[in-house]
Amino acid sequence: MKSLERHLRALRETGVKALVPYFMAGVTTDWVRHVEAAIAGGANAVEIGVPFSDPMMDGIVIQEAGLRSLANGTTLDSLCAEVAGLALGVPLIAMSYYNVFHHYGLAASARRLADSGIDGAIVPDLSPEEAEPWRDACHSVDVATVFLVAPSTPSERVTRIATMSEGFVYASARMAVTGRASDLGAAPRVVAAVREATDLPTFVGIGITTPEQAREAAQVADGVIVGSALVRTILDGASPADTEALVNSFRRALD
Amino acid sequence: MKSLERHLRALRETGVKALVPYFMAGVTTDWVRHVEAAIAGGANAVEIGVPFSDPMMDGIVIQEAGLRSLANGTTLDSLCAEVAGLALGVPLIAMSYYNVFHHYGLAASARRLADSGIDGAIVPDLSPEEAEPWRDACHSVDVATVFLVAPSTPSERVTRIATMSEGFVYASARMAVTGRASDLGAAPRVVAAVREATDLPTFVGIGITTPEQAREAAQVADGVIVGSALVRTILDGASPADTEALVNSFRRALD
Amino acid sequence: MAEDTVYMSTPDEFGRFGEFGGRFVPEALMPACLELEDAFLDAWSDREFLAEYRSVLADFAGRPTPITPLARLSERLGISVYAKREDLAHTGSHKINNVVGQTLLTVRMGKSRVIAETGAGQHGVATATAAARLGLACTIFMGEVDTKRQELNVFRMELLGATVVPVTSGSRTLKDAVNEAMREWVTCVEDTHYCLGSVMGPHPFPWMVREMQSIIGHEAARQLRDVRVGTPDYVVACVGGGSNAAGVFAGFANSSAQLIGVEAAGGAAVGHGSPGVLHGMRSLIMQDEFGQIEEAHSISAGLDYPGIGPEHAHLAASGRARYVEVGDEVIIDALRTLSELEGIIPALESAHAVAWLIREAGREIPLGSTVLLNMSGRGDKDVAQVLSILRSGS
Amino acid sequence: MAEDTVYMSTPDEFGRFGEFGGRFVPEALMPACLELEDAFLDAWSDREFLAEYRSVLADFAGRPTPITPLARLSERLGISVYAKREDLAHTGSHKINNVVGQTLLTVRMGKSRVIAETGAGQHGVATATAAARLGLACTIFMGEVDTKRQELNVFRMELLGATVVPVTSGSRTLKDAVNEAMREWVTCVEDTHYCLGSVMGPHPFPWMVREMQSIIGHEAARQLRDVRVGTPDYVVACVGGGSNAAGVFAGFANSSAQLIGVEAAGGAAVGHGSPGVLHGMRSLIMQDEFGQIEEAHSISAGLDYPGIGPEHAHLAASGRARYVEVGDEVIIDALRTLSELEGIIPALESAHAVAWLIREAGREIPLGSTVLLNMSGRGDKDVAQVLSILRSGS
Ligand SMILES: Cc1ncc(COP(=O)(O)O)c(C=O)c1O
Ligand SMILES: Cc1ncc(COP(=O)(O)O)c(C=O)c1O
Repeated sequence: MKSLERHLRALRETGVKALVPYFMAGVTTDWVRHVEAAIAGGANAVEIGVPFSDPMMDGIVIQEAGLRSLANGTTLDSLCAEVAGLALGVPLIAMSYYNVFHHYGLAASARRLADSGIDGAIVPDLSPEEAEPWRDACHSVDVATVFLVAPSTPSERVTRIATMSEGFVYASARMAVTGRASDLGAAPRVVAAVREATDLPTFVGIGITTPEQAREAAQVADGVIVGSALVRTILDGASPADTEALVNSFRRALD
Repeated sequence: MKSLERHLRALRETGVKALVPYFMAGVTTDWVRHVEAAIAGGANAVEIGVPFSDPMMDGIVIQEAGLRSLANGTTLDSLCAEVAGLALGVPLIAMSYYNVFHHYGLAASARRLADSGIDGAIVPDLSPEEAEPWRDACHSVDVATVFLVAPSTPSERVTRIATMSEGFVYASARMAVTGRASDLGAAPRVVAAVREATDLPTFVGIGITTPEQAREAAQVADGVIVGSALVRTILDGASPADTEALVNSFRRALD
Repeated sequence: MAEDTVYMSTPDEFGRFGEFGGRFVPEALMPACLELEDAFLDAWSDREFLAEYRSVLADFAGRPTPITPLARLSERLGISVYAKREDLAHTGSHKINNVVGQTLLTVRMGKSRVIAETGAGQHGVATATAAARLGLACTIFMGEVDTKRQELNVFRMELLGATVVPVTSGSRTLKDAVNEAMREWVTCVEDTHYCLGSVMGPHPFPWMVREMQSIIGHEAARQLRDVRVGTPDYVVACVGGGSNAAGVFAGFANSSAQLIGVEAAGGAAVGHGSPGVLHGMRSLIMQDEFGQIEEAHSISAGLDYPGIGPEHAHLAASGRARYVEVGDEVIIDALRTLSELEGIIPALESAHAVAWLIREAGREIPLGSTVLLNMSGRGDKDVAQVLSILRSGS
Repeated sequence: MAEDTVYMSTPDEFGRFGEFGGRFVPEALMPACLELEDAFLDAWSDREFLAEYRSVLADFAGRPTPITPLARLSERLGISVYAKREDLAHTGSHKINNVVGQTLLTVRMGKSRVIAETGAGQHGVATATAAARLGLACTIFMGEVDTKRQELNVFRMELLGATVVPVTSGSRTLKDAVNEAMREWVTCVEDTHYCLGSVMGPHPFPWMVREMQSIIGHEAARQLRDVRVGTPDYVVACVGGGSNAAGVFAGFANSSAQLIGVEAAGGAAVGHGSPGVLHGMRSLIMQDEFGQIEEAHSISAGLDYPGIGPEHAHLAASGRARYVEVGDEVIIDALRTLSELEGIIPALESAHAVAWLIREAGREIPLGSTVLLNMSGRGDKDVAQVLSILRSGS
């Protein structure tokens, strides 16, 4: 069992619903302050976006953040260097597209993540069928490979994915790319399907925009992932204090 | 023998080279004054353009004159009415395209021309092959049907055309539509070919622009036709007096 | 319509179809017309020439063009419509059939240059294309109005190495382009062939062009037999000068099919014309009470012509073919209907034939009828014009 | 190159061609890819489906397209060049072959809508066309830059009833249109098929599209046999994603012909790329030192793509095919040369293949060689762009 999984299982056992905010690395010079602020606001883990030029699974908010980050010169090395020194006390999960790691080298990428204190990776364009080399690379360095289940995933496949996923299972609330939405979508159904297949912690993401939605999602799942809603405010100039307050409003909704 | 032919043969016998200016009927309100002026200046016959919307054999000068004339409301009837009353003392030859007569009716057109004192007609798009109905219509009213010979006409055909033509043979100086030119073109050759076939008076036209050219042409032919050079000055605002002077300059060159 | 009349055979020695046709050109051009007649007669009975003509049509121009059953349009209209796909021929219309033949003839006559008039630009593009292939010099006359509404085709001709001369006389459309081409021809007839683009002009053009286009109808008749449709109840084609119509009619002239030529209301020589002489032929012409030629007005540059080929005038007079008209206002709708239902954007010209079908299915055309529609060309050349009409919100 | 290797056969169960290919898509799309694979396998072995596919290609799309001997170009270059005329296919390029198949498959899968990316607009027009014919709803994603340089094609898609969405992310060209189409597909995969336009993307697209384009090569091989040319020394095609090249190569993969793919210098995935993962496939991709995808830059919208289909990456790695590049600066000249010598205005994409022939005849290509040139599309869509380049006096 990977450290990430141990950590998240332990959290679940305390009865706390996991709040996992997403930040695009390098989007602003003080992006790390936002990560810290989110933790201060009550985040239980943080997803760190590694920018990619062609983010097929992202909506316009995260696309824009990624482009800004690239324009700022962010690379896998640079962002790893920035997080490496921190003692944040919660797990970090990298989120990027496969080509970034593929190009850097799978083993080298996995080691780089691990060395920087990153505990897991979400690679939305890496299907379970293609994931073996990456999982192998991650395995030896204790980086968890998190897979997504989509509303379209048929049940045999849910079982397979749930079995392969490490740390947690990412349950997509809807058939959509990242972005903001006004309801919970298919989350309850997807979570239920995952639960039938595994007792791994299951977090809902894609479109969780308001604390109210987060509360509803947490009624069925073990945690929520909040991305575009936070990234949008940072793009609009939010300070770390703003981020802390916003994350905290989600925290209060979950507790 | 048509009156026109008798007249032109008689003229030749006096040793005078025929000068035949062309005027577009109706191009100005005083166009008839230009005809009279031309006669005063020494014209031996006058060609009268009957305007047609699609003058396939005319260059831009006569096209423009024709359009102006049509815009002024000129019709076959109106121009015939204008010339009918005059006693000009020289033959008049109508020049138009076949559709004008075809539409008016062949017999009616021929009679209308004759009644107005017009002695002949040049219809450049009426080939000898198609001319019988028109010649028939003209015959009974003593209107001569003048045919053209072109530089491209082969010799057997020259013979046929020369034999069919009445009044005179129109020898095209060049392969071109009406307009201005700087030399005599193929005129000597064309005239020589016509002369082999007939002793009908033979006039050179198409591109005769200057008195000097007219003089050269008259060295081989029995007369010259001057069109665009005169029409151009009228379009540019020449008075009847100007026309008289210009025609007279040709006259002097011929004598 | 006598039982034993043979329709669409050879014209008489003067090039007449009944009382229409003939040869009304300046003497300067008569020798060229006579030479052309001889050359055509000779070539058209020369197996080698015919074999080359057919092989260029097949290997270069993409013949045979298919017959497409228009399933969704047929369902919508309650009649069975088959389209003969001249839009798939190289350069985008039936015009290529004719110019392939005429340019081969040009070489055979020892001439090194062609000139042509063009309306929609399709004949100009086709001529420039066939000329390029044979290394012939090429000049195209095009009404200035048409150079603007068919800009794309002007570009194409230029890329093909042709010189495009905008014609500024008269109505600045097709009729004037013919005048200007004729004027030019007078000056260069020695080394230049006038590659006329429709079944019009002086003999032998109306006959020769019809012969060169008759491959449309002969192919279509065979193709309809092959798919067991047999003889259609109607054969429908748009008519500008009338070459695509003559070409498709030729395959059905002596069958039971009703032949329908669709004119643009603003250029309806049969509908609004009377016998006259223009551009070297005696035919039906739109003219005023004084015999001045009227300016045609059509949304489609290729139908913007006040005359019609003499053989059509004769087919109309004899009752063998019927000529109908549709107005500009229904053309865009017809074009969109065909595009959206069948995935075929027709030329504005061809859309006239479609519009007539849409209007008359279940009226003049009994439900259940079988119709062969000649899709004379594709609409690529027209889409900019159509979109600007749609956007200006008509 | 082992003697007994069979080239261009079926990929492995993961959709891999050697070390390239596979399926790298969001989980939301995986079921659709699997369903598509099943549906394709099933359809492609169903005689009735194949018969319908072939009959639509024949009756609607105008297949077979001819092979044209390019006499004057051949003479100029000292090699024998034959063009496979995909420019004569309905909508003006080879793209129709693929969309006819995929739209029939869409109906078979019970879906009612298609989406597609497009670069030059040819695939968008083809998709809109095939969708219209079957009454499928259709949305096309097109980079904003391309909507401008290919305005004519935007108009055409709109007339065909499609919705065109200009894509403003990234370089605003083909790559970004694919991203956007993928993003859209995630939201509507239930009732919508993503009609990918080249031999790229996740399995089964590269294989399926190649199969649907292989008719080009099989026809050409038969046609060259029929005219006794036999196997050409070279088979040359331009490469964007690689579908026209894959299609024509398929007819000669196991022959002695040398296969040459011509990339745009500014979009040369083989020339300047390295293994990477983009748009659902592992292939050769142009990328920077950090694995960020580079923006391609080509005069031709259809080649403005930083990747290449995985099977081509494999053909390059195995040495069976060779990939070369030509720069923007020679394309206009090549287009003009072909237009003026042969009367065929090629698409800017296809002009790349012509440019390579012009450059290499008598150098890499020995004089006297026989060459099959895939004329992937016609240049009508490009002439406005070309003329504005020529007029701005470069
Ligand atoms: C596509 C198309 N159809 C029809 C015509 C009309 O010509 P015709 O009546 O000679 O077929 C044209 C003329 O430009 C054309 O381009
Ligand atoms: C005419 C033409 N040729 C080639 C291409 C490139 O695509 P592919 O490499 O898939 O054939 C395109 C793409 O738009 C095209 O329109």
